[in-house]
Amino acid sequence: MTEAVMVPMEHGLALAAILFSIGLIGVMVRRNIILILMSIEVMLNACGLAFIVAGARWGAADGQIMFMIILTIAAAEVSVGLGLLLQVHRRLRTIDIDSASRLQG
Amino acid sequence: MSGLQLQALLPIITLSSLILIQMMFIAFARNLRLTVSISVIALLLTALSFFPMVDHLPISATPLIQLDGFALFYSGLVLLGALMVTFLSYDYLRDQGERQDEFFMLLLLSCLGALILVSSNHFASFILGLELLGVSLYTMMSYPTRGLFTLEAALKYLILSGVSSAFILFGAALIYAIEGKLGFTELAGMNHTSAASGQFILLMGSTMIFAGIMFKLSLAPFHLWTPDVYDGAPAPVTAFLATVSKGAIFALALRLFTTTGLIDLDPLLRGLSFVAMVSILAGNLLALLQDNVKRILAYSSIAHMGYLAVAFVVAGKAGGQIMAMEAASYFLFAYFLTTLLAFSVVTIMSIADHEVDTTNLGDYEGLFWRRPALAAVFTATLLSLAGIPLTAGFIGKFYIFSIGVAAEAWLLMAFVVIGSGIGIFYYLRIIFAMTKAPRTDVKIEIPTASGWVAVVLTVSLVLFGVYPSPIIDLIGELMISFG
Amino acid sequence: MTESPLWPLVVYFFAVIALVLIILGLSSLVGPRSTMQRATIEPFESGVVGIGSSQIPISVEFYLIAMFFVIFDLETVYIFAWAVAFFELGLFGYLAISVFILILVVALIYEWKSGALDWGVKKRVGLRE
Amino acid sequence: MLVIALIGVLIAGGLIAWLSEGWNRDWPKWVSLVTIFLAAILIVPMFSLQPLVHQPDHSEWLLIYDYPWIPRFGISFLLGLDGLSLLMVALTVFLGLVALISSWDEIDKRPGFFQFNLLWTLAGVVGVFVALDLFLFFFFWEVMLIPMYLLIAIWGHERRAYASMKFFLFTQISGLLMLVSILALVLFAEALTGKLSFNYFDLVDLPLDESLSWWLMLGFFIAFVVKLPGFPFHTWLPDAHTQAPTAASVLLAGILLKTGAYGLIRFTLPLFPGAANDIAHVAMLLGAIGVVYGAIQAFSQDDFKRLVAYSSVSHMGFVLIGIYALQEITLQGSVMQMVAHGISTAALFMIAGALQHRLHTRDMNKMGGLWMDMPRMGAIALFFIVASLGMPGLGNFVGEFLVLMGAFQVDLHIAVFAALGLITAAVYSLIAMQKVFQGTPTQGRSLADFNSREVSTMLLMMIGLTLLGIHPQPVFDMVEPTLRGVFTLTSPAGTWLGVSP
Repeated sequence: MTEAVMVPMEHGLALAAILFSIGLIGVMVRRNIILILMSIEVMLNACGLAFIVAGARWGAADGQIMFMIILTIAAAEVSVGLGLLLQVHRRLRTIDIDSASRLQG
Repeated sequence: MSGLQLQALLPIITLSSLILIQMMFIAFARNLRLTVSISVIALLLTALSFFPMVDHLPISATPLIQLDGFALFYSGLVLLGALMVTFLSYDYLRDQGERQDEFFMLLLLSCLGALILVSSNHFASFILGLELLGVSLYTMMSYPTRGLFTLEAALKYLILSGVSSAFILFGAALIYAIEGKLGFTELAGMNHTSAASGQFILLMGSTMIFAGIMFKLSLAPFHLWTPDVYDGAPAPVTAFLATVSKGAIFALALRLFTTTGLIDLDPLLRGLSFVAMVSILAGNLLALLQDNVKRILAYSSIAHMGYLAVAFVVAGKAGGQIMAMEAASYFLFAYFLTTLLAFSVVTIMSIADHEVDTTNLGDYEGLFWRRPALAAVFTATLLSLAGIPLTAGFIGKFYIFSIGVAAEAWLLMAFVVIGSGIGIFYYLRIIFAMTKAPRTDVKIEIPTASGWVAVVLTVSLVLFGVYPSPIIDLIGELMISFG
Repeated sequence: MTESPLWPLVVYFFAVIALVLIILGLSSLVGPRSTMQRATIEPFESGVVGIGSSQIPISVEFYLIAMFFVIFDLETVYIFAWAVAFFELGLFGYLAISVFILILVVALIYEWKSGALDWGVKKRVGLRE
Repeated sequence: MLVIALIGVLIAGGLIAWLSEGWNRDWPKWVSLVTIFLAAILIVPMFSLQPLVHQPDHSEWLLIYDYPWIPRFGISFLLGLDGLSLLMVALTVFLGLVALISSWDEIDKRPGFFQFNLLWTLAGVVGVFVALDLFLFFFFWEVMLIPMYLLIAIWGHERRAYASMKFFLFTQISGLLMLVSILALVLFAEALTGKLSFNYFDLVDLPLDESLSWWLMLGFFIAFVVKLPGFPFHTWLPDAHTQAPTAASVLLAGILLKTGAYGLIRFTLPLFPGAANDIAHVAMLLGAIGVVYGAIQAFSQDDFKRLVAYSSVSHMGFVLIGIYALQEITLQGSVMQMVAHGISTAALFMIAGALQHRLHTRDMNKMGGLWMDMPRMGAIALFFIVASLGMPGLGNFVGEFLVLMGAFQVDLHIAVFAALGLITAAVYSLIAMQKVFQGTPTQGRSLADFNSREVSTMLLMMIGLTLLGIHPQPVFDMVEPTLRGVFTLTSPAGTWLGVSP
């Protein structure tokens, strides 16, 4: 394909950055653990997007490979997170992170 | 894939296959003793599997793994830490009810992650190792059925380390976008790209990676999670987190920043020395306010990471690199011994208690009269943390001082001196608490495995504090074949 | 191609953060402070008083199944990637993927044995009552 | 091997004493008694050693051992013994004996661990007095603190937590400053000579840049003056002395303070002669202030131990003046003052400890008329009090006299100012004597007088002081070579006369 129809890389990266920041803010402001996990998912996928964009620029497969790795990581994170969540739910009957924070810093 | 490269992968292969075997044993013949002995065998075999390749270092097996003296040294540390933690957690979990076996499997898994991390030479292996380490680590944290705190600690750590991994990944993506490479060695000398935009994105990327790593090392602006997690997690897991996990990540950070020349980015270096100062100050000052031994240890570990960051800064300065690496390696070695010992004492104290670990300063009052040996060991540990002679910690502190003075980083040195001064205060508080009159005279049982761990660690702590030359020479030899 | 101007990225990045901060700040500033009353927290059912909780407890097994699904469909992702490049990878690739599958099989056996797959009966490892 | 054997004996003795507690609670003190006697036996042959004339570069030394320790940093296990070190080591062991005797019946909890700390403190101090490798010196410098800290923290009196913490913090932080200067010195020396070495002989009097050597010197100076203790940094001392158990006070006052003075003579002056000359006046002024300030403080104390503590601030002020007057007689005088003050203050602390042991108070207003109950103790106390106020014919007098005599030639005002200290000393000492032993005795009080064990120790010290007073020449001859070396380094113009009163 030719230069003309290509989206410049910066725009892709910018999109990824926006997604990333949204995820980050979600992690920071959300109180519900499930939503926090989802925001982390968003952040990780933003990274994946960034990798794919970058890979497209270099026309190399590395980007996609990293994306697969990221998918795996995200899956692992989230499944462990859900497991812990279930435990918390069993013990506290809530998934509000504040009520799950009794340790005083 | 040549035989040599296969040889380089041998430790990883050994460990993972033994993990599978252990898994099968757990599935079909669940028996705690058996599981633990398999873990020990696995760790020992892995350690052995390093020896064949000692003569032909450095080997780069696949672009992902780079085995050199540096990696070898830190792998040794990781295995040591994992072994000690295995013994500790055996005593800790033994009478915690059924089905504790998986814990040891997870321990091996995160040890595998750490091994990958210390020898990784590519962002892919970096991320994989990091996650393998992290995911199994917070599973370990939440594993024992001890109150709620463990769960909260695990959740906090999961969320924060998830975020920091995301940061690292995004940074890596940005760097990849500019450079088109992911291997550390190919990235070497990269920050000479022409375009200003490239420079900017590059700087942003490396800053994000930097931030992520600071998170994991709990350096000062990003240290908030540390005390909660240290306090909440069961003592052996805290020991693992404090030593193996941090050590591996530090090793990787050192390799990453030095080989890719990221360290030469001036803003990064300045940020780093800032981080070092803040961590030293914050760690020591906040520790003063605590009445909880685990939290004190948490803050003191923040301060120690600050001292390590000094080595980092010096590594960035011209010429100082090899010396700084040597210093960092010895300091980390001493830190491993000391921290493991400290947490083994905490573990021994906590075994009797089933709900939460015994970590209040009050519980340690009169230890000198109840269990003189244990108290003496703990005193040695604290003195080593404070960097007093006769202990390995002193030599580590001495190393930091010498590189700092050699690099003429006077401001940093001032912070180190002040920090150490404050540090003495709270370490002595614990020692003094132990010399008070005992509140109870409940007998403290010292289980065999942990007892032996404590003995071995104490002996080496004093030995390498008085006669450090063997380790120094070893490090010197290994560092030669770096990169 | 890299030479295309940089400012869009910068502007986007900071614009996003600024925007979100503004939205949050404004909403917290000018947003209505609802005084807490008995009816405040109830869902609005056009006057009808809601009965029961909207959160029906979902059986834990669903979560587990979801996790297993996530994990195993990732396996297929890898296998797919391998299958695409089957001929390039050749024997070594074949060995690699079979090791990969072997590991997952072992994991599956483990889960089976430790009762992660059986429905209802709570003799599972991970989840203690 | 003598010196190494000496340190080894003390360390081993400490461990044995600790272990022996397990079998019998009375063994530890016997063990450490035996240990100290062995140490004393090891010291005797040292007095007959001849200088190593066959080694030209250190000909004034009696013994030199050099073993590699951490070659990576050019650190070696370098021990050296010369007249000064020998004198100090002998004093250390002697006062160790005194400390042991003074605490003979006092310690009831964990006697083994107590003796362990006692002996290890001695070992650390001996190490400080003989170490010639700067790293090794710092090593011992820190090592001697920990057991002392434990002595105060575990067996101290009511405010021991505060006192021990203060003691440790002061000495530690100043020690860290010294470590930084040591490292800086070594690294700059490497830049000059191209040889990384902590060896004393490689570092003496290097042609360093003026301001640099000034800063490095400051690091050492502060560390040593804190220990001495010099005027602004003395605040740890009264608390530590007062709260410490008798044995620890004896060791603190008797020898730990001397390590500071020793460090000044052995390291600060020879390593940075130029800078030492620059700071000389300030140091002398600090010393004079210390003399007067300590005296005045002592004057206003009710606590007997605290009084003695402040009096030693005052007396060590003379040492500081003497060292920095940089005259041959003042150097001699301060060494003499170190020894004499060590003995007299140790004795006074022993008496204070005995009083507290019998009366369970240190408040002098609660005492009085004790001469009636305890004539022997009274007489002995009188002797040591007049000794410490500088009675002619006793060691302290010789020291202070020489110091002042030299100081007059250097700086009249400071010398006169310091001389005031002598008068105040007389006042507070006699007032203390009066408060404690004269006056009307409280009725119905039966107190055990000094028993033979204590009396014999006291007699030993009295003889020592008297000898120092009437025939000090042997001591002068002993330390003369060392001091001459220092003198020639610091004031190349001056001519060394030697002292013969």
